[in-house]
Formats: sequence, structure tokens, C-alpha cells
Amino acid sequence: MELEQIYTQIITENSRSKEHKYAVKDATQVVEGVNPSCGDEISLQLRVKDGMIEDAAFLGDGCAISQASANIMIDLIKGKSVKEAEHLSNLFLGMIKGEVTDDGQLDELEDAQAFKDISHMPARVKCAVLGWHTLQDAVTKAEKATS
Amino acid sequence: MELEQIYTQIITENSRSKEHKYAVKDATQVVEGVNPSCGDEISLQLRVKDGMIEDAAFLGDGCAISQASANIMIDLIKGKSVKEAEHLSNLFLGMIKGEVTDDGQLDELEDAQAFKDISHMPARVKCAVLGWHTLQDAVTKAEKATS
Amino acid sequence: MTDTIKTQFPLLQQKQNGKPLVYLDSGATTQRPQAVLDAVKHFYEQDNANPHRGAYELGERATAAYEGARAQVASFLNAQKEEVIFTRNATESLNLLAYSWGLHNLKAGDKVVVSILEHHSNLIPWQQVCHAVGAELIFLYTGQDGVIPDEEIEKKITKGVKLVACTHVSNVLGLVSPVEKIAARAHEVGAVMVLDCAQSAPHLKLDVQKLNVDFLAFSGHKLYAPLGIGVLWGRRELLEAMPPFLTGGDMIDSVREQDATWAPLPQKFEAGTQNAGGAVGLAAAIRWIQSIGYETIEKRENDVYRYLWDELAKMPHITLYGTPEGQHCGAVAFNVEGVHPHDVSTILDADAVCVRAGHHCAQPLLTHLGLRACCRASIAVYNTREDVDALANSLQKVRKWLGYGT
Amino acid sequence: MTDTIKTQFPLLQQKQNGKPLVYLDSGATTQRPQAVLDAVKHFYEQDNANPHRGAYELGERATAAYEGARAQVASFLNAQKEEVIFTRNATESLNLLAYSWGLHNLKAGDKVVVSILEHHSNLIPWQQVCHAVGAELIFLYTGQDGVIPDEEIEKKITKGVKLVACTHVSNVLGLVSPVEKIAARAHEVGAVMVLDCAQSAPHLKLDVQKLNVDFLAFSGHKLYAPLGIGVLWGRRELLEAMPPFLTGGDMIDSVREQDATWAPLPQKFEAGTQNAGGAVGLAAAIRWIQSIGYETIEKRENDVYRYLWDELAKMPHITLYGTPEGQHCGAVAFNVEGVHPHDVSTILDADAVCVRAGHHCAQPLLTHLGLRACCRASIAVYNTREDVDALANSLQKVRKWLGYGT
Ligand SMILES: Cc1ncc(COP(=O)(O)O)c(C=O)c1O
Ligand SMILES: Cc1ncc(COP(=O)(O)O)c(C=O)c1O
Repeated sequence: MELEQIYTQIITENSRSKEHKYAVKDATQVVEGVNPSCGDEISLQLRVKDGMIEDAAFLGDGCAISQASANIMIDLIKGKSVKEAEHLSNLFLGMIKGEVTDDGQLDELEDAQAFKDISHMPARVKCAVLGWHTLQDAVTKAEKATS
Repeated sequence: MELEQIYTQIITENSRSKEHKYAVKDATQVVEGVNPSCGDEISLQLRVKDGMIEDAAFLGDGCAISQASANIMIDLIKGKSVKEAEHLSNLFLGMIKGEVTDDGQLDELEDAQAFKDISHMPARVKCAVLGWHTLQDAVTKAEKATS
Repeated sequence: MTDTIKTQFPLLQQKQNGKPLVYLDSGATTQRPQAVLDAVKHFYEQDNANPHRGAYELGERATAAYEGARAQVASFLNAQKEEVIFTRNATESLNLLAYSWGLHNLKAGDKVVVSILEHHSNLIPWQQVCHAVGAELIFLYTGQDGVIPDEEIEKKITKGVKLVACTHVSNVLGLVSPVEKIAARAHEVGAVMVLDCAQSAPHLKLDVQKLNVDFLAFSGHKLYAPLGIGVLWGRRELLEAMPPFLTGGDMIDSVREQDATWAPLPQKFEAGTQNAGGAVGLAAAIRWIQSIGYETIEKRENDVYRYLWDELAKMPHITLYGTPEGQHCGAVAFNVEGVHPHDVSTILDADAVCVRAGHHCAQPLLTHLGLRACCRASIAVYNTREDVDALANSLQKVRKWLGYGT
Repeated sequence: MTDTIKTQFPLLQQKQNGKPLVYLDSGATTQRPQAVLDAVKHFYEQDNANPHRGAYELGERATAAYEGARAQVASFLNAQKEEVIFTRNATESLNLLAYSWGLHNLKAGDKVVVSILEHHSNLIPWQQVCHAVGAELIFLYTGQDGVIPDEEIEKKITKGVKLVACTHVSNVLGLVSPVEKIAARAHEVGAVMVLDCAQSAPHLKLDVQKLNVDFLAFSGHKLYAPLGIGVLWGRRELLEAMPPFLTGGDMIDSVREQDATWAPLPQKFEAGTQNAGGAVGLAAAIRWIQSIGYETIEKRENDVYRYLWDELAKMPHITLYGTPEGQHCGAVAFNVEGVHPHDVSTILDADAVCVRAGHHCAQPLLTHLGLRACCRASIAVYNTREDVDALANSLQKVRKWLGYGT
């Protein structure tokens, strides 16, 4: 996909969406992530109950890529199990690293597949993965909390 | 002059001569010089009376160039005035630096003129000037002692 | 397009996505003219040996090349050879100062003054020393325009200040600092004055006799020279009184099992095998600069700088930082409304226009200006008005990519 | 004469006084093969930008080139990428350790052990730290043959020793140190083991998993790479626990006016703009070495080394230092009876033979062996038996020049 298309697709759909931008009520996990290359920060908030993500949202500003990626991520994980979220984040990071390339497998990522070509822009990879890395931290904490 | 000739002339005449290698009796100035590039040391000893160098000699080991240069220097300055020694050392160092090139002027240096071409071997310049720099220190001290 | 200066830079001849490369990040590092690349090549193909170590002819040529480079830098700065210390970059020069001068001259209760404009490399070393010895670190603040007011200098540089460290030119705003006033005031209160010339050396003639500072640092790679070579200049008495920083080969007078004595300047501060190839490249870069002349450089760059400022100022949705007043060189900082600087940089890159986005290693300044990040276009002598046009054209597209109407 | 390895080195094709250059000072610095010069040229002509700073394509290529070089070094050492720190040279690597590990881990009464074989660069930094903190510096002595006896290791490396720093190969005698024994003993008493690989890296395959050391340092310029690039490798846990050494741009996580936090490894130790061109050259040198293979290198060099030793041993009036026993590489040290080493070097130079004369930055070793200076011939993979013949022929003349009969 051309860079311009990625941008167009990403923003029209996601980057300026406010849908998932709020503080989660009674959040069980609030995890901060930071992109050292630009200082952008994200606060990921989950409410997990019985292993299910009842609610998920994020706060913070950042570039279009990080915002859109986080927005799509929340779309995907809300209402899913923590295990499932973990699986998706592994899949996403695997895709970005170029380790998972099978389109069949990647279908699960739905809109997040748009970031596949970001691996050609190493300087922006950190933007695309910011939300997902933060999710991994949150998942680890959620699993610890229940074990 | 070819390098081999310099060496031949220098050593046959000077570098292994023991003539000026002794401790000066009742020395008025004993000054140490060191060549930082090889660690070679020289101890220059003068007995100055009424502004005249009554006796001069040196101790220490070193390369052929430094030894020969010191030996020729002692030959030149023994029996001369401190002022004259200072003049000769300025002339020698001027020759080495390429600042004094007039053969007429350099004639005063007698055998020490053999070192003229050492300026083409920058790494060995320090060997050739070791004795002369030490002489300059000694002269300064001698002048201070009488003033 | 066939600018006679630009054509001397091999890297700038490349195309990206079919478009000529427009390099506007010279504040980060410059490109190298053919003359510099050739000089380094010549050194490695003809004269390479370990300087100061071999007494053979090849070794002497290497030493002559290295020490000749020092002489070139010295005359460039109007300084003495022994006062020129080769380092890796400006950062190392400033760290050398912090460790060697700082740790041995500062004590609890002393004050160190820096400006809020500083690059991290002229800030963190002083933070570290101040923490280590218990000294106080004080900032000269600017107004929102990036200018340090006179009162600030009067008020902050007072008795008890032992060192003032300031950048000559801001790497973000391109503004020239009031060095004369700061240095005069520093000396009035008995402080030592350090000038970070990383961003000024490529643009302004430096003369240590006129600058009235005590130490000065810059990097070769921002001055058309290769990476890996930098300079610290210092006043001889100060350098002589300082202990060595790095120790090891070549900086000694003599070594025993339990102690060692140091070589005279400049060797005392140059431990281990030095980057002679880099020094040769720096000397070639200086000769190249001198062949053009700072007068021409300033004229050319001023024209492009003003044009850059004015073109951006004309555009809607663009905010410029700093002020068009006063003396500038190098950098122009800006943001595009509603677009994150990293996105701006990525979008411009699709048009082969290289600008930098981020905090530019000046986080405290950005915080002070109420920013987290911004874009920076920075120019060198090879940049032209065409480069500015390419930037302006590409900037037009940025908001459209992100779905804004205009 | 048309050795396929030697022909790859432009500098070695030159003549001096009409004679082919015979370069026997690779222990000081090696020459560079065309492949290395080309890689650096390519970087500056195509990929140069400030690594880690530009988010545009050119900047990403520069970052990829620099980080790719780190990956190359890591695989060369069988290490992790994050454990590879780029420095200027071995000297800086060792100073980094002394400042960052040493000053923060050593205290009054602790003991540091080095060998008497050390190059000044692996000695003075430890002298300085010991003085600063009040630790004791203890020497492993060799016999007159240059070999460290087992008893010495047992006796000196005991409880209370916190750090052992030792050279892998002596830069004077060419002897390989008993690293396995020293490292095992160091770890037995809980000390950290530092290995100076400046003289081993060009000759012996280094594998940090097998070497059983904690830190290791070497210089690119002794390994066919450009000047101005070196490496410090360290175990991750140790590096992570260490404070930064140089501070400034690129090594931070975030910076406020009064303090800063540090980037993770390896950036924490790489302040300021790094020598990416040098790193690219080092990576190319490693690829070049690997294309030949250490097996071939060792075989070739061993043959020339043995031939060199045997030829000199046969000559009258020549004293060799060290011992022909045991594993050697690189250097052979000798003196000519009645002739000062500097004169030897000058006379050989007239035949275009380059050897080094002096204390070789190992004054305590020379003092220990009862010497003030000596000559050193040192070889690299490009040297041949013909080079040794040229040296031997020229050595025949030395005493005659100085008026001796034979
Ligand atoms: C054993 C040893 N250690 C350290 C060094 C220092 O290397 P550099 O001068 O490249 O820092 C050298 C070479 O000079 C050496 O031979
Ligand atoms: C003002 C200023 N000071 C210091 C530095 C540090 O230079 P370097 O990274 O070459 O050490 C820079 C550039 O990055 C700079 O712009």
C-alpha cells in the first residue's frame, strides 16, 4: 500500500476518532506507555472481570499513526478475553517485525493489518506499536492480578 | 647528505666517543633532559666561572643521533663563554627548524652542521636537539646564578 | 539546479522516489564535499600509520597529517596549536570539561549557569557534575521568542557562579545568543565561560581572541567533515591546570607500576590512538570552507534562511517558533496545525524532503516553550531557494493527507 | 609478490626510495583493504545522516547502517546486540569501564589485579581509579620469558580482589595470556574479569560465550577498520547496573531542567553523534575477515610469525624477547646489540621497512624485563615471508652503518 493511502485510510477511520478516548470507570489496569523517540505518552485503561475485558480505552496525544493504531486496537480487544488480547498483540507485533506474514493468520487483526507496511518505515514502527506494547504490559498485570 | 652518510660521519666521529662522558668536578650546573618519545635521558654538567664554561661534559645513554649531537655540542662550547654557548644553541635549533639556512652563518656550528638534514626526519629531531635543549636550560640557570 | 556548491556533494545528487533529495537536516549532520572524501581517501591509501608512534617515514607522514590538521584547526580558530584538543564530537568535548574542569573546580554551594536553550550535550554533563559536587544549576530563561533578556543575564550571573555554559546558536530556533554580554558578565563575576559552537561553527567565523570565552566545543560532522572527530579549544592556562580525562597510551610522559606523569598539551587530553583520518577530513573541510569564505557563506545562507522563514510565515496553518528579529543561522522550527511533527516529517519524506521532528535534544527548551515536539528545517551552504520551494510545496500537502480540507 | 591478500590493500602498493613498502607495524595500526574503504565511501555518498535522529528515509538508512554494524559486531563476538557499545578505541572502552564500573563498584581497601604485560591503556585507568577510591593495584608478574606462572595467578587473585584486567595478547611479546586460568580464578574469588583484546581481535576468533570474561575491549583500527571506532562488550546485567559515562544527546530517555533519565542499552553509553561511518567500516572489516576466515588467518600468520622468529633467532647480534614456546600472534620484540632501537628503526626505514621502536606503551613491562626500549616487528594477515626476508636483509646492514665490523 502507498504511504499516502495508509495515512488516508488510517486517519479517515481512526486517528481523530474520540470513540475510545476516555478514562475507564473502575479500571482494573491503568498502564502508561512512552515512545522514547518523540516523548509521546499513552495511558491504557482496562476493566477486566473474570478474564474478560469489559471496557478498554486510552488517553494521551500522539502522532496519527500511534493514535490510529491504539484506536483500532481498542476496537479489537474490547469485549474479548485477556488471553485473546494477548494473542492479538503477539500477532500484531509479529506482523510488524515481519515474523508473521501469512495473510490468513493476519486476517484476525482486521483493520490493524493496515500497519503491515510500517515495517518499511523503521522510525515510525515505535509509533505503531506504542499502544500494543502497553497492552502487553497491561495483560501481564491483569494475569498477575488474578493468579 | 644521504642518511647512511650522516650516520657514518656521526658515529665514526662522535657517537661512541667517551671523551666528554664524565661527571664534571665542582659542577656549577647539572641539568637533566629527557626525550619523551623514547625515554632517553641526558645529564648535562657545566662548571661556569666568570661567565666562561671552564668544563662541560654529559652522562646518559641514548641513540647514536642524540649521543653524537651532545658530544659535538660539548666540543663546541667547552672553553667558550655562556653567552657564546647560548648563541650557538640558538643557531643549532634555528638550523633544525629550518629557520637559519645561510651556510655562512651555519659555519660556526662546525661539525654540528651534519644534523642539518635531520629536519627531514621529524621523529628523530627530538634526538638531535636533546642535548641542545638541555644546554639552553643550563645556560638560563647559569645566567640566573650570576645575576 | 546546477548550483556549483551543491554539485560538490555526492550524496546530494541522489533521487528518492524519482525526486531530487532535499536535505534540510544539516543541523543534525552535514553532508561532505568531494574534497573532504578525497582527503580522507588519500590519507588511508597513502599516509596511514599510527600518529606519534612510528619513527619511520610512513609514520612521520601520518603524524604530519594529524598535527597538520591541528594546525589547520588552530589557525581556523585563531588559537594556538597546543590549545586544540581533538575529541569525537562536541558532546565528548563538553564531557571532558565537565569531568576534568568541573569535578576539580566546583564544590558544594558553587553555582553553574546554563541557558534554557541548551542542547542536552551542554546540559546533562553539567547536571551530573552539579549533582556530584553539590553545586547549584541555574537557568537563563528566554522569553517566548527564544531571546535571553539582558536582565536575565544580570540577575542570574552573580557572585558564586563559577561556570557559565551557553550555546552560541540555538539548534532549535537558529537564534544567535548574546555571547558578548554573557561572556562579559561571566568574567565580571569571575566565572569561566564555555561556548557550545556545534551550531555556529558551520555558519559564523569563530575567533577565540574576539569571542572572549574560555572554552569552546564543536563537532566536525556538522562542519562538512567526517563523523567521529570533534574539537575542544581551551585557554592554555586552564587546560594546563586541568587533570587528564581519559588515560592510556600517548598521553603520558612516563609510567611506573603505581603512577604516571602526563604529556604536555595537547597530548595530555588525547589518550589512545586518535582518529587521524577524521582529523585530516576536518582539516580538508576547513580548507574547503575557507576556499568559499565565511562572507560568502553568510550571504548565501542568510538569503536562503530569510526566504525559508518568509515562505513558511506566509503559509496558513503553520506556526513558526522564535522570532524573525535578530541574527539567525541554520535552523527554523515550526509546526503544522493539527498534525504531529512526526507525521509531517514522514509526509515530507514522501517528497524526498528531509526535516527533523522531535525534541531536537532540547527537551527543557521545548517544555519551556510549551511544546512537546516540533519540526525543524535546517540549512547549510549547499541549500538553495529551490530547496525551500520544495519544502513549501510539500508542506501544502500535509494537512490534506490527514483529511483536513486545507 | 602478487599475494592475493596484500593486493587488496592500496597503501601497501606504494614504494619508498624505490623499494616496496614493508609494513611491519600492524600492532600499532593495520592498513585497510579496498572493501573497507569502499564501504565507508558508500556510506558517505549514499546513506549519511545522523543515526537515530531523522525519521526520513535517508535517516533510516543511516540508522540501519549503524545498527547493522552493531549486529555485525555482536555476531562476530557471539554476543547480544545490546551488549555492544561503540567507542572511539580500546582506550576509551577501558576508560568507560574504569569511570563507570570502577568508580561505582570499587571502594577503599578493595583490590584490583592487572598483569605487568599491560598496555598503558589497560593500566593507567586502573591506577587512576585505585588512587581515587583508595583501592590497591596488584600486579601479576611474568618471568623473564614473559609468561605469567600459574602460582602467580593463585597467589595474587584472592579474596578482596574485585576486578582483574588483563591483556589477551601482549602487544610487545606477542604471547597469548593464560586467559582461561585467570578468568576462572577471578570468578572463583568473585571478581569481574576485563579482557583487553586490542591485540588479539585481528588474530584470534573471539567468542564471548567461551572466553568466560565479563568485559572485553578492542579497537577497529587494529582490525582493518578505520580509525575512530572501537568496541566495548559487556555482560548485560553488568552494563545495565552501571551509570552512564558520557552524557548528552541520544543517551537519554527524558530530560528535565535538573535531571534526566537514561535510555536502555546500548544507547545509554553512546552520547552524542556517533561515528556511523567508522562503524560501517568496522562491519565491512569484519565481513572481510570472515570472508577469509580465522582458520586461514591463523594458519597464514603462524607461518609468517614462526619464520620471522626463526630468521631473527638465526642472526648474530640480535636478542629476541619473550619465548618461542606457547601460543603467539602479532608481535616479535628484539634489539640489535650496540644499536639503539630508534637508530635501528631509522636505518630499516631507509630500506622501506617499517618497525616500531620505543617502549610500546608498556613501560612497566619493559622496566620489568630490564629494558628501556626495544624494536618490534608486528604482522597482520597481509604480511608474507618476503616481508620477513626484507626485514632480515635490512637488519644485516644496521650494525655496519654504525661502524661495527659485523
Ligand atoms: C594491548 C593493547 N591495549 C590497548 C591498546 C590501545 O588501543 P588504542 O590506542 O586503539 O585505544 C593497544 C594499542 O595501542 C594495545 O596494543
Ligand atoms: C547546540 C548543540 N550542541 C551540541 C551538540 C552535540 O553534537 P554531537 O552530537 O556532534 O556531539 C549539538 C548537535 O547535536 C548541538 O546542536
